[in-house]
Amino acid sequence: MKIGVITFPGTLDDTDAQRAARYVDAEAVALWHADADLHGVDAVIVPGGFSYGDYLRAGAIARFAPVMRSVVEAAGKGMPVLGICNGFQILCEAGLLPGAMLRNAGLHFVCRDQWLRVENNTTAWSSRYEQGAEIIVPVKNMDGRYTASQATLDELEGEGRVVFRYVGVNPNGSCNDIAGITSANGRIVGLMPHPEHAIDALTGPSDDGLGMFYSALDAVVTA
Amino acid sequence: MARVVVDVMPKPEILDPQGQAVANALPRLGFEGITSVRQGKHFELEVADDVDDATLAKIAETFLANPVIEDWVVRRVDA
Amino acid sequence: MARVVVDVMPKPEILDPQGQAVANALPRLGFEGITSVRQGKHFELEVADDVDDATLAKIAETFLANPVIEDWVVRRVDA
Amino acid sequence: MTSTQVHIDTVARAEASPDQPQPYRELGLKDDEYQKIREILGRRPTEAELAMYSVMWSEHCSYKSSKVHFRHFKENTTEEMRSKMLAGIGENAGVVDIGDGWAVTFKVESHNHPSYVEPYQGAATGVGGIVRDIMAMGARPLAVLDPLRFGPADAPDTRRVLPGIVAGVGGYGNCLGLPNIGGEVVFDESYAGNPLVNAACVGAMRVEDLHLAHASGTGNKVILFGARTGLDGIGGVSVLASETFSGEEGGTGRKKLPAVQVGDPFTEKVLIECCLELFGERIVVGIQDLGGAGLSCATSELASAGDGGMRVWLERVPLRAEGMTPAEVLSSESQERMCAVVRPEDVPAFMRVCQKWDVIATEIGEVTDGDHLVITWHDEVVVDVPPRTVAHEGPEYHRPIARPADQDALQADVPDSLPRPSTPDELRETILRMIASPNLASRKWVTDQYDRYVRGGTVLAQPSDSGMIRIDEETGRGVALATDCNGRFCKLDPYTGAQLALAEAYRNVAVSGATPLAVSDCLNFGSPEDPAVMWQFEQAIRGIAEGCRELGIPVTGGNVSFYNQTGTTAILPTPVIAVLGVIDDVRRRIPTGIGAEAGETLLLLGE
Ligand SMILES: Nc1ncnc2c1ncn2[C@@H]1O[C@H](COP(=O)(O)OP(=O)(O)O)[C@@H](O)[C@H]1O
Repeated sequence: MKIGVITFPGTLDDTDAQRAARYVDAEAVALWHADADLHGVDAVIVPGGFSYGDYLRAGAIARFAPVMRSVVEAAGKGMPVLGICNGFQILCEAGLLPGAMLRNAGLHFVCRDQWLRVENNTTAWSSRYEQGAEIIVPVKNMDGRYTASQATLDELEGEGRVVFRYVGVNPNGSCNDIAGITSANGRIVGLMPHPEHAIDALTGPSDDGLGMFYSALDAVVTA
Repeated sequence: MARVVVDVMPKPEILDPQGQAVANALPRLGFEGITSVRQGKHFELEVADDVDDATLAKIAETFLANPVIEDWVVRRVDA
Repeated sequence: MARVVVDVMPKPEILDPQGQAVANALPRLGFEGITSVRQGKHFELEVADDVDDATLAKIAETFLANPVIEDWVVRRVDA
Repeated sequence: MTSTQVHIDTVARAEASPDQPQPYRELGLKDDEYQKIREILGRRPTEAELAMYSVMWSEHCSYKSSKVHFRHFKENTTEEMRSKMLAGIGENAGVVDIGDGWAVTFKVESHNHPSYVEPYQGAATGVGGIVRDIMAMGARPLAVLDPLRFGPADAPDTRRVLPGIVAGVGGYGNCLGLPNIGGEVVFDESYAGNPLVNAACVGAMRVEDLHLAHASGTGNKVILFGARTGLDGIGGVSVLASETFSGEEGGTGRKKLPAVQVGDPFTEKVLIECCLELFGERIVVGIQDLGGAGLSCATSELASAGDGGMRVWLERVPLRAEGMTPAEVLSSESQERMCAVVRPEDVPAFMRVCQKWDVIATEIGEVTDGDHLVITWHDEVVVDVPPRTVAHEGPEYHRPIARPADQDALQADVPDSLPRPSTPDELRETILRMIASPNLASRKWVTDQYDRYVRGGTVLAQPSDSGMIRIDEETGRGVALATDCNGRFCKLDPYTGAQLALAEAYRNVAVSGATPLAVSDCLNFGSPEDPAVMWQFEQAIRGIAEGCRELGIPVTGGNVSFYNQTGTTAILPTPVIAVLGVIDDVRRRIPTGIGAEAGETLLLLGE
C-alpha cells in the first residue's frame, strides 16, 4: 500500500504525514507539486503548511499545481484523498469539498490539543473509529473557520457528511463546530486538526490520529 | 500599460471578524459615529494593453476571489 | 449615513510578498501580460453624516494603516 | 537611471576629490574612526566604502565596546570544555558535537530596536535572521525559542508593542515550519520604551556537513541567492544619497527611508529547503547569511575569512527597486538572502537546485588570488578595500567602567522591612495576587499562538522548563534548550545575577533529563558609553564565563545588544542565557509537573 504525500513550496507537515503513513506500515511516497505523476500511489494526503505563503488566500495558489489536476482526476475514480489543514483548504479551493475557510474568529493563530467527536465512521479515513468516539488531536491554524452557505451546511448535515466535530471548545468559530467533512462518496476527507501530529504520545497529545491512516489501509484493501 | 484595481470583499452574510474588531475598537479610542466596518483586499495590477476585460474578469473570479465567500469588483483606472 | 472607502497599500519601497506571490502565480495559471501586482487592504465604513474628513483621516492613519510601512487613501463614495 | 550613473562615486573620483565632505557622522562614525578609514585606504572612502565601513564598524556588527571583554570567555574555557566544540565564538553560530555523528548548532540574537519601531515585522525578521544564521552553518533549523521583555502589562505602549511582537514571532515561525519550544515573557518598567525581542534557533547536521563562512579557492564563484534586493532596511544609509545630492530633484537624492524590513517567511522556507538540498549535493564551499549590513557584511566577511581576495560585479544583484546606488545595494537589509561560494564546475548543479525551488540565484563575483575586496558597478570600481579591515579589524574600545554610586544603597535595601502575610487570609490574598500578576500568570495566551508540533519532533515545549526535540528518529537522540534571565537580580548584582541566569537555564535543562553541554547568550544592556552600564556588562560577562568554567560547559557564541534605554535610563541588565543539553534517548525525558499519580513523594533538593 502506497500513500502519496504532496509537497508544495511552503508545505510544512509533509514529513510528518509521511511518518504517519510509515507508522501504519504503508509506504510513504513523496509527490512534488510540479509533477503531475502520482507514481502509482493508492491514496493521497495533501498535508498542512502555508503553500505559497497562503498570502492570497489559504490554498488559492496550490490548487492550480499540476499534481492537483491528477489528484482531482484520481479522486473522481474513488482514490482516497485526505486534506489536512492547508490540505483541507486546498481541497475546498479545488472544488473537491464544499465550503471555504476564513480567518479564525479570534483573529489569532491557534495551536492547541483539541477534542474531536467522530460523527461518521464510514468514510475511507474514519472507519477504524467507533461512531461517536472522542479523540484528542492538535489543531493549529490561522485560517481555520469552516464556512459554507446554509444550503451546503444543511446538505452536509443531512447526508451525515460531517466527519469530525469540535468538542468543548470551538477553536476558530467554524460553522456547526465542523472540524472535518467528506465528499458524497466518503472517499475524500478534509479536516483542520492534525492527525499526523497525534501518532505517538512522545511527540503529540495522543496516538488517536493513527486511526485515520489505518482506515485508509482498509479502504484501499476493500476497494 | 493600464492599471487595474480589484477589490475583494467578504460576502455580506459572512461574518467578518477583522472588520468587526476594528468597528468595536473605534469607540474605545474615542471615534464615534462609525456604524459598520468591513475589511477586504485591494489589488493593484499593471497590465499590458492587450489584456481584455474578459481575461481580467476571469483572473478575479477564478483566482483573486473565492466566490463561495467573497464578492469582487474589477475596474480600470487611469495610471 | 455615508459610505467611506479606505485603501491601504504597502509603501512602494517596502517588500510586498503577497502581491509577489500573486504575480508569480499568474503566468503559471496561463494569464500573461500582468507585469506587477500589489496587494493591500480595502475597508468599507458606514459613517454618520457628522463625521468629518479630519476624523476619517485620523482613523485611517492611526488605526487602519501602519504609517511605517503603508500608504493609504480615504475617499467618500455614494452609497 | 542615467542620473544615478552620472553621480556614482568611484575610487577614481575619491582620489580626485580628497576634500569632498562626507556625512560620516550621520552614518554613526566618530571623527577618529573616519580618519582611520582614510588611513587604511590612503584616500577618502567612496560612498559605497563609507556605507560599508559605517555599518560594519557599528556597535551591532563590530562589537567594538564588548570585544575586549570576550577574553573572559577565552580565559575560562579549558581544553576539556573545548573538546566538544566544533565551532565557537566568531562563527555564525556555535556548534557542538552531541555524539553518534551528530552536530548541533544554536544561537540567540536580539532584534530589540526594529521591534520597537515596527513590532510585527521587527519580531518576524528577528526570527528570520537567527534561522539563517543556523542555516549558514550547514544545519537544518529545527526549533525556535523567543525570550521577550516588555514594559508593564498595562502600559499603553505595551498594548501597541506586545500583540505585534507575539504575532510576528508566530507569523514568521509558524509559516516557516519551525516549532516554538520555549521562551520567556517578562514585564518590567525598564523595558517600557525598549522591549527586548531575543530569538533563539537550534539546528542539527551530520558532523561532516559543517559549513563555515569562508571564501576560499581562487576562481570559485560567489553566488547570491534568495530574495531580490530592495530599499527596505536601508535606513541610515539613505543619508548618503540625500546629503550628497540634496536638492537635486530626480537624482539619487531620496527622502530618508525607514529602516524597516518586511519579512517573507514563505521565501525563507523555500530557501531553507533549497540550501539543504545544496548541502546534500556537497556543492557549497562556503556560505554566509545576509543579515544586518546585507551584502557589505556577507562579502567582506566571506573574503576576510578566506585565503584570497574577492571580486564582485555589483550591478548583477537582482534589484526590486529602481535607481538604487551601489551604496544602497551594499547596505540593503532585504531579508531572505544567502551568499555561497561554489566551485565553477558546480555552478550549473547549483543553479538547477535553485531553479527547482524557484529561488533566484545570481553569480555576482569570484574569489581572486589578490588580497582586496574589489567591487565594481558597471565596470567602475566603487569599492577596493582590504576585507579584514572591514569585517574583523574594526575599532575596539576600552570603555570606562564605574560601579554605580547607588549600587551599595540598592543592595542595602533588603526586603526585610516589607510586610509579610501572617494570617491564612493574608497568605491567601498574597498567593492570589501573585498568580494573577503578569509575570507569574500562565503564558498560554502567548504560546497558543505558536506552532509547537510541526516537524513531529517536539518532545517537550510549553509548559515545560525546557524545550526538547528529537534529532535522530532511529536512536531517539535529542537536545533540550532553555533560556533564562532575571534582570532584577542582575541589577542588584550583575555578576551573581548572570550566574543565576546560567544556573537556572542549566537546571531547567537538567531536570528535563538532558545533560547540559553548551551555552549561548544574548547580552542586552544600556549604553556602553555609560560607565555604570559597562560595569554591569563586565560583571555579567565575567559571571557567565566563570560560572561556565565551574559547570564545565563552554560559551559557544552569542550576541550583544547595547543602547537599550529609554531616554538615558537603561533597561535592567538582561544577559539572557541559553543552555543546550543532550539526551541519548528522548523517550527518557522527564516531563514537568507533579501529581500524575496518587501517592507521589515530594523531595526538596538543595538548601
Ligand atoms: N515567549 C515565549 N515563547 C515560547 N514559549 C514561552 C514564551 N514565554 C514562556 N514560554 C514557555 O511557557 C512556559 C512557562 O513559562 P514561564 O512562566 O516563564 O516558566 P518558568 O517560570 O517556569 O520559567 C515555559 O515552557 C516557557 O518556555
